[in-house]
Amino acid sequence: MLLQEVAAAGAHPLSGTVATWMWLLPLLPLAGFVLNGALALAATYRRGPSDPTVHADHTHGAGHDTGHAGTAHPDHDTAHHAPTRHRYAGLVSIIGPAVLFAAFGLALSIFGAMTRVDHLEQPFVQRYFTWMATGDLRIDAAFQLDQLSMIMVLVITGVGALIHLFSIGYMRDDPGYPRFFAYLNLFVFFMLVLVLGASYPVMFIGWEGVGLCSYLLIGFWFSDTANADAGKKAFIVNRIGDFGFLIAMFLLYAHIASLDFVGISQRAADLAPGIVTAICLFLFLGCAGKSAQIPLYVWLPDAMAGPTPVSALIHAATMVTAGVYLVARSAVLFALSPVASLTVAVVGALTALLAATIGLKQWDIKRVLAYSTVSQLGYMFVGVGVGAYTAGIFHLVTHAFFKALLFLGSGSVIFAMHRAYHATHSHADAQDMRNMGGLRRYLPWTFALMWIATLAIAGIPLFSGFFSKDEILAGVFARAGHSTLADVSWFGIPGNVLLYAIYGIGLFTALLTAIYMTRMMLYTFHGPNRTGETERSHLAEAPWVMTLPLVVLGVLSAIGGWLNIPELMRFLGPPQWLHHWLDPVVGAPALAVTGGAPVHLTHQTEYMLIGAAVVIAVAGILFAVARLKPARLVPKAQAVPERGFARVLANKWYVDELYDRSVVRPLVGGSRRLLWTVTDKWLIDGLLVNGSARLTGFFGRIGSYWQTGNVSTYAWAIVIGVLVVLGAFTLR
Amino acid sequence: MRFDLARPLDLAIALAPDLLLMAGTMILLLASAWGAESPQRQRAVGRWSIILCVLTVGAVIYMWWAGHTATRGVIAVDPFRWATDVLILLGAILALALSMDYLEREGIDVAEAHVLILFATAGMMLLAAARDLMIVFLGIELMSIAVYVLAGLNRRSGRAAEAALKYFLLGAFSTGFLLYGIALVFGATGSTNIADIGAAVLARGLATNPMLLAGVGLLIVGLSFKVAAAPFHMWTPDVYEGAPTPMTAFMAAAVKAAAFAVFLRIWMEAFPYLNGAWHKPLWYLAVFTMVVGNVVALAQKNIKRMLAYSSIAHAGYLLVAVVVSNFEGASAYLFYIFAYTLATMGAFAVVIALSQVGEGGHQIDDYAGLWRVRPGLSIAMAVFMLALLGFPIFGGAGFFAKWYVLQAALRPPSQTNLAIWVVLTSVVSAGYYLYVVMVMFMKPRPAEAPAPGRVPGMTRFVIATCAIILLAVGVWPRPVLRVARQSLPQLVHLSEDLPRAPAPQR
Amino acid sequence: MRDFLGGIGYERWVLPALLLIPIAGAILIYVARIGRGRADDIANAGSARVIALATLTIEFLVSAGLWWTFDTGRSTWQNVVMKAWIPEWGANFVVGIDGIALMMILLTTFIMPLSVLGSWTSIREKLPAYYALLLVLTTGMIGVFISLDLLLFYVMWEVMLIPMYFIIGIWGGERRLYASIKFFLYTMVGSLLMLVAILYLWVQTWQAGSPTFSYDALLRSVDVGRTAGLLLFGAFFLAFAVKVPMFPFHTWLPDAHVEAPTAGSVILAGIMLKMGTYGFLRFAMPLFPDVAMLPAVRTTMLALAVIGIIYGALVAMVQPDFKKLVAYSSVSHLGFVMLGILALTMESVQGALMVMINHGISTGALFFLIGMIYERRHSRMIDAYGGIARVVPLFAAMLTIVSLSSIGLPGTNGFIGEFLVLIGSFRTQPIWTVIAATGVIFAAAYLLWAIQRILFQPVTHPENERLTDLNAREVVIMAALVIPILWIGFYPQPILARMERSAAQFISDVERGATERSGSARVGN
Amino acid sequence: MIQEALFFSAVLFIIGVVGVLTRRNAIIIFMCVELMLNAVNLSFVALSRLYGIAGQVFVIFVMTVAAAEAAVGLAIIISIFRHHENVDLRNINLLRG
Repeated sequence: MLLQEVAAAGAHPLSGTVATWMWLLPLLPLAGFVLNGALALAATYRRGPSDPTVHADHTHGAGHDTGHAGTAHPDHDTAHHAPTRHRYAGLVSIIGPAVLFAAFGLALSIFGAMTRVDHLEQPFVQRYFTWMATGDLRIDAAFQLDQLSMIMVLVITGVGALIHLFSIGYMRDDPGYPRFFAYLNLFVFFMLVLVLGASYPVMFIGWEGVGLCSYLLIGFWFSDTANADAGKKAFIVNRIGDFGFLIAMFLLYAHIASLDFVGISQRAADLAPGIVTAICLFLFLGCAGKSAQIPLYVWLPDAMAGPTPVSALIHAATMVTAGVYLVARSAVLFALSPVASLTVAVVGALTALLAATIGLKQWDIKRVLAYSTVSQLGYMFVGVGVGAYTAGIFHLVTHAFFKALLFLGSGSVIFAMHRAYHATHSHADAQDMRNMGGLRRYLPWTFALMWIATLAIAGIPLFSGFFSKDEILAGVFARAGHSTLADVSWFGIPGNVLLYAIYGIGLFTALLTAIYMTRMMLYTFHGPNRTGETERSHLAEAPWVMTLPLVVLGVLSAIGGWLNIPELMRFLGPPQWLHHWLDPVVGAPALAVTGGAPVHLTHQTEYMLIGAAVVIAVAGILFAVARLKPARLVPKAQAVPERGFARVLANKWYVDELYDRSVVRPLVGGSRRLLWTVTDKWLIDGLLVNGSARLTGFFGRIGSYWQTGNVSTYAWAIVIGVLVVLGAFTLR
Repeated sequence: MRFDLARPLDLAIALAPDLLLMAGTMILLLASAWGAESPQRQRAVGRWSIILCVLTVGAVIYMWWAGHTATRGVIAVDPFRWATDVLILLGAILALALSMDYLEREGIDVAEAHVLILFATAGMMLLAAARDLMIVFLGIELMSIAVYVLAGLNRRSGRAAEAALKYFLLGAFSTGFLLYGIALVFGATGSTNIADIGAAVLARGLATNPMLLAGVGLLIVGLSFKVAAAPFHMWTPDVYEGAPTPMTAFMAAAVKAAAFAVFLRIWMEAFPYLNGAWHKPLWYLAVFTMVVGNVVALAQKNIKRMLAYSSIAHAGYLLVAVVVSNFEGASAYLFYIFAYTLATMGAFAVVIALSQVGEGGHQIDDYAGLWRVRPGLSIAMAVFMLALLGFPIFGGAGFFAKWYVLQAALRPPSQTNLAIWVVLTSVVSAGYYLYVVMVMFMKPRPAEAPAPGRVPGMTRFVIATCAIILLAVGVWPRPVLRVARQSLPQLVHLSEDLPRAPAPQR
Repeated sequence: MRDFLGGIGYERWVLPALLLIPIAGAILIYVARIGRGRADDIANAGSARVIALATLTIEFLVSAGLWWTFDTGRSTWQNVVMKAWIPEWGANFVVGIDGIALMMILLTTFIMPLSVLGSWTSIREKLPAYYALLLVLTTGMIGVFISLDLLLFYVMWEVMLIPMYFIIGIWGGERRLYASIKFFLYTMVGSLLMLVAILYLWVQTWQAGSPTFSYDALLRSVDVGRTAGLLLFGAFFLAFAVKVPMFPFHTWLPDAHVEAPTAGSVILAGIMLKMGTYGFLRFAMPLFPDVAMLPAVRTTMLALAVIGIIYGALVAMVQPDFKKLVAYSSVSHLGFVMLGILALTMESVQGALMVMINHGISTGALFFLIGMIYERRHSRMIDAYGGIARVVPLFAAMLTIVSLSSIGLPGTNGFIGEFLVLIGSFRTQPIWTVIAATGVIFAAAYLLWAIQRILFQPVTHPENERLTDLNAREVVIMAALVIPILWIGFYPQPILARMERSAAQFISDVERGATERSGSARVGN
Repeated sequence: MIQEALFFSAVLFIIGVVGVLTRRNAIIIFMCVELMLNAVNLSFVALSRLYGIAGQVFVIFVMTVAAAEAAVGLAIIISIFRHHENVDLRNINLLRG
């Protein structure tokens, strides 16, 4: 049954080509996980005694994998201690990245095959076996390859391979080295299953799988309570999102009895508007959980407790963008419900704004980048929310490049800082910008490449960020004038007013982005060095294995924009390549949103929009350069705590504390006091169960008390008995 | 063949097994009184008594097999009687076996104990055969007087004497009521023969005659005392605790069997047509007995008192069979008594095996951790406890016994609420039955607790046979069930000649 | 394989054999003990363990044959064996299986040998009695699943009680006396009421001419009118609700679990809790469909099930004792099963059956793991541990995998069951399903918080440094449980195919019965 | 005539019962029980005028049984006396609870 189905899909143009090997894409990282995992366990597992109870008290079980470096820094990733490399480090550092590069190579060849086929209308679906089939539910384990999933596969395997390369250097002396690569490979496997899944349940496997891997990787150094807590928080918040995803699936199944994308796109039209909106809103709840949007974004900043490559791969490039991919994949549904799309756009915009404001006042370099990621994700959701799916995906791709670069850059900075502090045994925070400053003299490569990324993210022309962010803003502006979204009203606010407001917020956030990115660059690389006299000599550029991926990413974030050059700038190269590439997948729904005809802006308005964006970007950078005086900064130890509005921002608008007091504490306290103690112990157990036992016991004691032992009592009992019996006769 | 009870020869043949037993008992009485008291004599008399009982059982089974019937007369000749006789003799044999060992261990070289047991058994067989209130009175008195003495057998212990006194005084007192009941019934119907009474009640429509109802009421009181039903039960715990344990076992098993046989026979033959007038009091009596028996048993710390209350509770369950008072009730009674006798006898046998000389060691907590020292005994005790609780398979026939009573109760006219009472009180009974099992199996054996002595031969035999039969019937109840279903009291069919009761002269 | 088994008349003798093999094993244990003197601790009563393991492995192999010979096409009972037991009352020894019973038997015979292996070193005194009780318990449990005669079912239902009562009572923890008597009385109250209900039904057949206890005859003939039906259904409901355990009747479970030895908790959670839901599937609802389908009755049961899910999860979150936490999580999981059964759609009933199987495996594995660390550290308190992932990595890996299966992560067996239950129930009971789905979040919360406090976080207690990792025996147990966790998660189709027809039969019985009996408009969603 | 006899025997019976309830001495109680029995004998004799000889036969039975009972009863009371020096029922309550 397995193989005939694969062969049957003969009709598709891609069926003969290398695309038929697409199941190998996820299988390679899975193999990597199994191998690395085996190596990790083989190194640390020592078989216990046959009779553990007798053996319990007097043997010494010393596991190798001490899980954490010697110096007990609470929440910073101090990568290494005495440079003892893990026994299998060499083998693992070959398997890990090799598996990824192989997958990337396969992806490229499949991409090549896809481009050779001229117009690919139908997605290439391979069914392997029936996963679940009961009643009229039938879910197959099937993969679907189309233009959208191809782009995602390329990003995942490409950026993933680079990050694996980077991790070889970054995690070199960590005792959990094979375990790290095992989890990283497992993550890539689940991410590929997510993007290649042909139906929502198969996608859900990937969806929760990546949640699991982010849990394992955030809490990688689990001997610190903070890291373990961050991991748990991430998983549970993701799980809340998954709850939404599940409900959406149930709604879909209840109303159109099919869960695979092909089936849904055919039958989506006959769904009632209310149902479609409900489905889309629940789907978006899932996205909010996974891609850290309001209100479920709180886990991403804490996720920085994981090693930096993890932050780069999972919490910047791939996993967090799964939400955007989900909305793009369900474009058919979102196009049918303008209200839901508007909600996505509004939440995206608000998240972007909120995260940007918090980003202004963060001192930990990774937290700045984390909030910047949340903010950029907000942008992508604005893009896919308003129906500009291509723009959203485009920003996703470019963001993957420059955000990965920024994170890896900050990784090499932290690596250098930690090496310096380690040399002088100081316990200063290797991630706090106040301890850095003037690093451009010591880390020239990282300095230059991070400036490229900063310019890209700020939206300076010709860099990738400019093209993708501008496309989103232009998309919003265009749809404000003429689209189904504009006509509908969202909680009383008419659509077009809302869209213009979103455009305004988008611009202002772009300004904030430019400011806090420049602020980060200034405090880290410019001005006097604050690391400390003795440590300064130890600051040096990271080894080439870490800097090479930076260079590649630098190039990509510079020329990333080339992917989808706007009409206006035809002179730069083939215009709208990504737009035409994604047209078969998201073209129809995009048109549906803009009322049948593709929206187009007059040249004047386009120039005006581009002009505004450029002005904003440049103004932001100049404002930061003018206002911020890196020279006046002092190392973290002597830093004075902020006051007023700055403190509110530094404490993340106290959102974590709000959640804790309003949800977590009442839930835990309530269930301990109210549910367990009161209902379980007193009410059911105490009152009913033991109560009835004590009652019968009490009556028993009364009975035995009346058994006085003297004959006359007994005689009286008999006489009373006689009277009762005779009495019973008379009154019948 | 059909006995015409008017002719003395036929009557004698009809009473053959009873006469055989009584004759044998007389001989044994002389034998035991002849020589000096000694343990060997006591054991010899004991052995002979058992042989006599076995012979009687043989005679009963022969009469049963022959399928004799009889005309209306003083005694009944029907399978119900033979079945009850077998049960009573089973109880007697087990009691004799237990008492042989017990008397030897306690140093009471009273051979007459066995003779008294035989006398009591004779009385009970008479009761089982009784079809005339006069014979009922005779049987009860013969049985009771023998058992009064048995209760006080151990001259050295004050408690035994007290038990005997209480049993005697209250026994005589209740016999007074029973007798007065018989007199009133005689007064109302003009005859003491159960069948005639029944016919008279029907013929002359005496259902609402106050004198008859008062008589029936007093009859219920008299029999309830013997059966230890609730308001009249207060003597049971004291007498059971005071009396020597084998005698207690005999009282709990055989006495109850005989008393209920009479209860059933009277109510099925004499008073079926009182359109349920007696139904209500018996119903309340049954429920009150079950509740008092089970609930007070929870508070008991002495194993013999606990088993006493447990026997009261079982009297309650049997009363349910009486309340139902149809053929199902009779067969349910037979099966129930069979299982109950085995379980109670077995339980008391274990109590004997575990108690020290001089009636010591009867506190349930003395059995703590017994399983670790005496696994065989504790498993047997667990089986008996679960049988009394009515647990399937592990409790063996006990389950089917209670099941049969429940089934009889639920038959139309169904007494569903009575069935619910049986079930709820059974749950309460789990409280004390399982306490014994828990103490034995789950509590640690205290270091200083004395290891119980070797279990004498006969007691070990009694425990083993009771447990094995119980478990066997529990898995394969068909043979006993078939016997119970077929041996029904042969009721006088109204087609027979009507009584010649003389019209009352003014 | 199928024709080989057919050749040796496998259908005729397999079910009685499954009942008798454990009994033979128990007898063999005591026969081997004759003349071996009094002391029966590990040193010289080791043979009892070996005999028990051998017997139960044979039992598993014999029952494994059922997997192939089971004909998914037929909806009637298979492997039926009938012998007269008490003809006077119309009670016969009738045994047979359908899809549901098949899977339950396989679960039982699969878990029992593992539980013997699990208590290899933890049970140190009175070994012959312990293993004999385990074997008798197996007979009782399998008897419940295969009996098609109500009297036989009731007898087996009660027989199952005594061995577990002794196992908890003798080899249990400190408060074992209280826990065992509570467990016994709780179940006994329910089952005795069921006894009266069965008898009432029996009397109906007696009046209608031929008294019988046979399940099929009762299925067709039971028509007792509304009020009597309500009372009878109430009796059955109480008996099974105590066993499930549904919300208000669950307080025996945490005590019984905490105090039972490892194997006891595994069997209690793995198999005995399924008796309750099996009872609903087999007896309570098909016999009284019109009562079960009454809107008021159905809503109350749904409410109790969903409360059970949320209540179980929330209270599990705050438990200091890891075993109690897993016990309350069982209440939550079984709530899902009840939701699945009551929703009466094909997917939800199949899902309920899957959750019954998966819960058996994953919770069984959890209890094994707790038993393993308890053997080493003699403490069940979560705070007594911390950071042991570094010291015992394989144990940590196993605990993580099993917890994920218990949370219901896709790719593990837990997800299959919960997903099918929720997607199936959504079609008929959307509101209840959404509330129940929040249970999925709490499940993640309480289990992850627990394993975090045990595995991760810094090592605070010095004793934890000296913990030893799993030995060969323990690895075998965990492997035997982790493989089905991944296998069912990856490819559940063969199991679903086998249960398909029985689930359909159950739904049609209940719905058809409800419409016929009540005569009113079509009852249902 | 019958009514008066029955009424008289009922009175006697009640006197016997009251005697048993109120008195303390074992022998006195036993005598009251005997009184009850004789009351019933009286009613039997009265009734035999109505239903013929059966009643009187019954009285003979009752008397013999009462005699046997008396013998045994007094023996028991003597054994109690040996243990307690008196037969006052108030302090015979070793067995209770």
